[in-house]
Amino acid sequence: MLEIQGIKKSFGGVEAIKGSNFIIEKNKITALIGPNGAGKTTLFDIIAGFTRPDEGRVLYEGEDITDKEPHIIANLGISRTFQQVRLFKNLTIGDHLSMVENNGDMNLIKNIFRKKKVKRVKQETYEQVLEDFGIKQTLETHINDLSFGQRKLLQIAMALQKPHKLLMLDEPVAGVNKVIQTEIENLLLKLKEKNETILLIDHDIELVHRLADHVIALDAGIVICEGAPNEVLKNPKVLEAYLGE
Amino acid sequence: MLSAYLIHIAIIIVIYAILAVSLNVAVGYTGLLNLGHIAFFGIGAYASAILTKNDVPYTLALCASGIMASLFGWLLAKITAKLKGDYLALATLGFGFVVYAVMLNWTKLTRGPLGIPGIQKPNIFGWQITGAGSYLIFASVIALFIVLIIYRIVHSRYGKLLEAVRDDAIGAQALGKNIYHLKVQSMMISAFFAGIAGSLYAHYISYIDPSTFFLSDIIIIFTIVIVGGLASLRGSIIAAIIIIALPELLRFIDIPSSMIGPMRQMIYAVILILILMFRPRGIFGRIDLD
Amino acid sequence: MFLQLLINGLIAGSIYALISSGFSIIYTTNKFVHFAHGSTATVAAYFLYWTFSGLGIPIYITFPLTIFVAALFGFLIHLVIYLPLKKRKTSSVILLIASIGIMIFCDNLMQLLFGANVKILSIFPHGRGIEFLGAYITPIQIAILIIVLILFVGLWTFSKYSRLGKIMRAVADNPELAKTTGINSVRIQHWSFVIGSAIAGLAGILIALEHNIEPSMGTHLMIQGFTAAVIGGVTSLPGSIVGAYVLGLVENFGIWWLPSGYKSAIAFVLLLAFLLVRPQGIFGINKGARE
Amino acid sequence: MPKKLGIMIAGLALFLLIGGGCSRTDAPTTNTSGATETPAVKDTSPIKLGWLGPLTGDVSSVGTANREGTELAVKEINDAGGINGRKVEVVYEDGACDSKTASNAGNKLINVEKVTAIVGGLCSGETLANTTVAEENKVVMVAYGSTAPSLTTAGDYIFRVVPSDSYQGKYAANFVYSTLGKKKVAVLYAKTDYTEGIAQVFIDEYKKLGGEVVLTDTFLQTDRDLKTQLTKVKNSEAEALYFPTYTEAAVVGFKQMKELGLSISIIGPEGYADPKIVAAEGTHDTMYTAPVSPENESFNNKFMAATKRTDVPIYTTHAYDATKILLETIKKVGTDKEMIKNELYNVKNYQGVSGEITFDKNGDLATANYEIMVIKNNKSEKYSAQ
Repeated sequence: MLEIQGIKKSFGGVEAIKGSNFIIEKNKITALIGPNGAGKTTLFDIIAGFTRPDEGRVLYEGEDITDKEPHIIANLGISRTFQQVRLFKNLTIGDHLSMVENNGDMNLIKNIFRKKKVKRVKQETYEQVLEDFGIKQTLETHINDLSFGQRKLLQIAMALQKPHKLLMLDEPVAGVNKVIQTEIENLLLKLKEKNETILLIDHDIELVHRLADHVIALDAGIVICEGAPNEVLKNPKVLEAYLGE
Repeated sequence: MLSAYLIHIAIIIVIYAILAVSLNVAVGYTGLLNLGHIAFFGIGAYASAILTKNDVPYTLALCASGIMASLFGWLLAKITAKLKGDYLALATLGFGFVVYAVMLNWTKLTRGPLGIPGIQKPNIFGWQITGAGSYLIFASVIALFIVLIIYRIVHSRYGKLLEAVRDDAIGAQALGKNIYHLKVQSMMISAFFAGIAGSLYAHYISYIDPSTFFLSDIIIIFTIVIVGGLASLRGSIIAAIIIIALPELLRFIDIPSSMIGPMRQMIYAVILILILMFRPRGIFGRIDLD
Repeated sequence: MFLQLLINGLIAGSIYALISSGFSIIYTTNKFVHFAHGSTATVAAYFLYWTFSGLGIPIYITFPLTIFVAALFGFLIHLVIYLPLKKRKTSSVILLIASIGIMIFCDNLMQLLFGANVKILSIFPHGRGIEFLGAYITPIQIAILIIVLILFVGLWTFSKYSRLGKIMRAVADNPELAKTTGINSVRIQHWSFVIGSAIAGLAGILIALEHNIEPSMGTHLMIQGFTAAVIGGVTSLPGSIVGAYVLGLVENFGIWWLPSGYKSAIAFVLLLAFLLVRPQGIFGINKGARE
Repeated sequence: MPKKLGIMIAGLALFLLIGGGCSRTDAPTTNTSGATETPAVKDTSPIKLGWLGPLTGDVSSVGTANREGTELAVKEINDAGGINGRKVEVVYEDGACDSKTASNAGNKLINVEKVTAIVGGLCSGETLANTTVAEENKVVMVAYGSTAPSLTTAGDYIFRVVPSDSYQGKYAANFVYSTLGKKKVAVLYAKTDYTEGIAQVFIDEYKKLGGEVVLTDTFLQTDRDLKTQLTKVKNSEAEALYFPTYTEAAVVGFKQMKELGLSISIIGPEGYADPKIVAAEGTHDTMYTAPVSPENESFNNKFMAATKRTDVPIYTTHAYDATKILLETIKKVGTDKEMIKNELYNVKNYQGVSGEITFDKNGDLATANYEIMVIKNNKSEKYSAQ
């Protein structure tokens, strides 16, 4: 599904990624683990097109998407979330959910002469989404009035709601309380059953253990070991890189 | 009687209301801090004046002034696409001055400082507009029409996208929205209506010269938008009434008239600073200028 | 003629440097565009005119007094208007708009108090310039060149070696970090306004001697001064002075070919070009001005 | 209809009402204010005149003095019992030498104050901004300083007591080419309505005479550093420089000419009569064209006595004359606007303080003779060909 070939990226002399190569299989959950500053989020940004790599290629379903604009990559079916939640602080939940679909909102002329704002049938589907994700808020509530946990849930809901083939989650459970954490885990488990292709970044070893089909351990962008979760998590090099013995 | 003078002030208010509402599309809804909006006003005025001078029918000149202004809007949006915050503000301010310098120096087209006198009154679909009263009706109808269009744009799905670009451009991109496309379109819409306002102004005053489209006017439009409140059309209209009418009272108090000019500007400055300090969201605003 | 153009360019550059250096000190420490900096020079010039021509106080008292008043003026603006705004975490754009408001207020206040016409300071007798290989330069212009050079060296050593200078650079690079190390960044920002405005006071005096005094002089020079700071690199003090000379020379050599009416347009085309191609300027470091 | 949109529609509709309500009456208000037509009933309400000129901005130093010129004229007439026993009242409005402010001010004079006639504007932009409003409401405007050629065909109700630039530019060109015998000249002018018009006329006439304009350059009225433009002049082989500009730029320009050691002869338009320029550094041997104006001295003393000024800025005499002519016309034909207009066209050889005034069919000065003044040690005196 997704192939990373020889990606290198340095910021002002500091080599964040020293050439990483790995493959993400379809219908599998792959977890990227590694200490802080291992280049995980930078890799995410490179795949999603927000950052240009110095060298290397990103192939998506065989097509080279390295130099494509972020919105083109997003429309190709790569749906991502951000480490710090990025939502639109003056808009409502309803706005966010309707924005996710390509409902012709980009066409200026059509929008001037469109009759109703949100069709009835859309209203139900969004309310259903809120139920599935356990966000007990109405569609009209503003983002500012949501708790941190609810924002995390909404961000994942939007990523899912968006027509996608690959889901990229950047530390989905970081900073949320236990209740929300278990909710998110159940969600991810449900996705696992539906054979969603997910690329996941997280520090929570148990979560990775329970969820991931395949784990890639990174240090400064280089893959130090790859394989099934229990193998990788016991590998001495990984422990050393993680715990810094 | 007094109403003739009130009509004159009302026409100026209507024109500045269109300017403020159109600026709000770029600043309030899309977060593009454009300090060069006055340039579009000037381009529209000059385009309409020059065209009608070469006996192009008025209705055509009116549309052409909007289109010319939005072409420059496209140009400004393209060259400042990568800039943010106060760098964008200052690049647009620079753009405003460059347009002013061209208006002043391209004497073959704009007659430079001599300005363009004797711009005739509009004649639209056979309705020859002469007096100030009928001009007020004409300007108000156009203003109503513009406000309606902008109202529909900003309250549609498309409008929500503009606001998404304002709140978090990167987040909008991640949802697959082409934010450059949106920014350019927003600037073009804003410039188009500013051009129309320019044409309305030129045909009302019947004489324009570069000095009318310079720094002091940038501040007035900005004061209106900020006092009215960002992302609030109602705010811009009502603030236009307050900000334009207020200093006119100065004319009736008998302070020496050499003091009126500077006093008027000082009032704008004081209102602007007080609003920024104590009510940055303005009267009806609901969002903060980040 | 080339020499005369070079001298014209250097003099113009020095005058812009007087404005851009003060502006750059304030910008690097406070991270917003203090557009009213030009008005500080205007207020200083009028204060000098009022004390010297009005009250007849001799110059060796009025010159330092004007610089002190300008520094106080800058300090008060920061205390009364900018600080409350900063406390509410407003964005730099709001501060920019507030500074434009202050600029409009000061220029019009001067026009109200002193009238709109040009005031001429006849402190030193104007004579024909001293001839120097076919080009002419007057004593005042030489004085301006020398003062700006001293200023350049002074600023450079100040920011590199003096304690306050180093702290200021630290606050400039990372205000939050500076706070954690116990530096009272508000006090430092006050100092930046005092020093920056003092230089504006000096600028007001010299410009009043060279170009006479009128209400809008600050605004016009501020536009050029800001362009110079952007070209040289707003985030670097010496850069802002070099940028001023680049602007002065390009303007004067530019209108050798272009009709001179475009002189101010040259400044803006340069401003636009640098903002787009290299917003951090010649010396500055890229401070996320872009996307 | 959502609530918010409703409010907006109501707000703008309000304007429609005002417009609609008043459009019926926007036909030009023919009835004059105050004064009833019937001479039988002795009407003592004051006659209202309007005055328009720059009281703020770059040219306000000249504007404020011109206003005092008008005040002096009105005081003299009121002291002499006013017009048929009616006192004259003048409403002064600031045009700031900028078309937007001037149009607001003119509109207030015509529509609110309902003035019978207007003395003004000074800058051409001020007058041009009000020509259409004045024509519509049949309000006579007598400009005392707008010399832009485009005013000639601005309308029947537009008069001026200053010659169009076309005369002055031609006169200056002839003087430089034939009297001074300079065959190569440079023209450096400020980008303003007054100076650009006169520079163009000078250039065309000078070329027609066979002279060579080696350099034409400009600067903004707000520029204070003309050194490089002057260096260009020095570098060209020009034997003389025609330098039309307003006071502020002139003062700095002359200082820099002295600094650059520019030694060729300098000629300028009547704007140089401004005492601020005459007293400026580096103006020695500078010549300028000035309309012939007899018995200046007596008016100057009268003016300086009345206003405690030490100088008589440019156009003050013209403002005085414009006011005097208007008031004398009203004395003859009363306050009917149409009759005032027609009567003004009959003004012949009026011996004004600013010179002899005869209006041609366009409301311009029919005759305009000039003389050359030269500044010697900061004093203006008549030029005599040594």
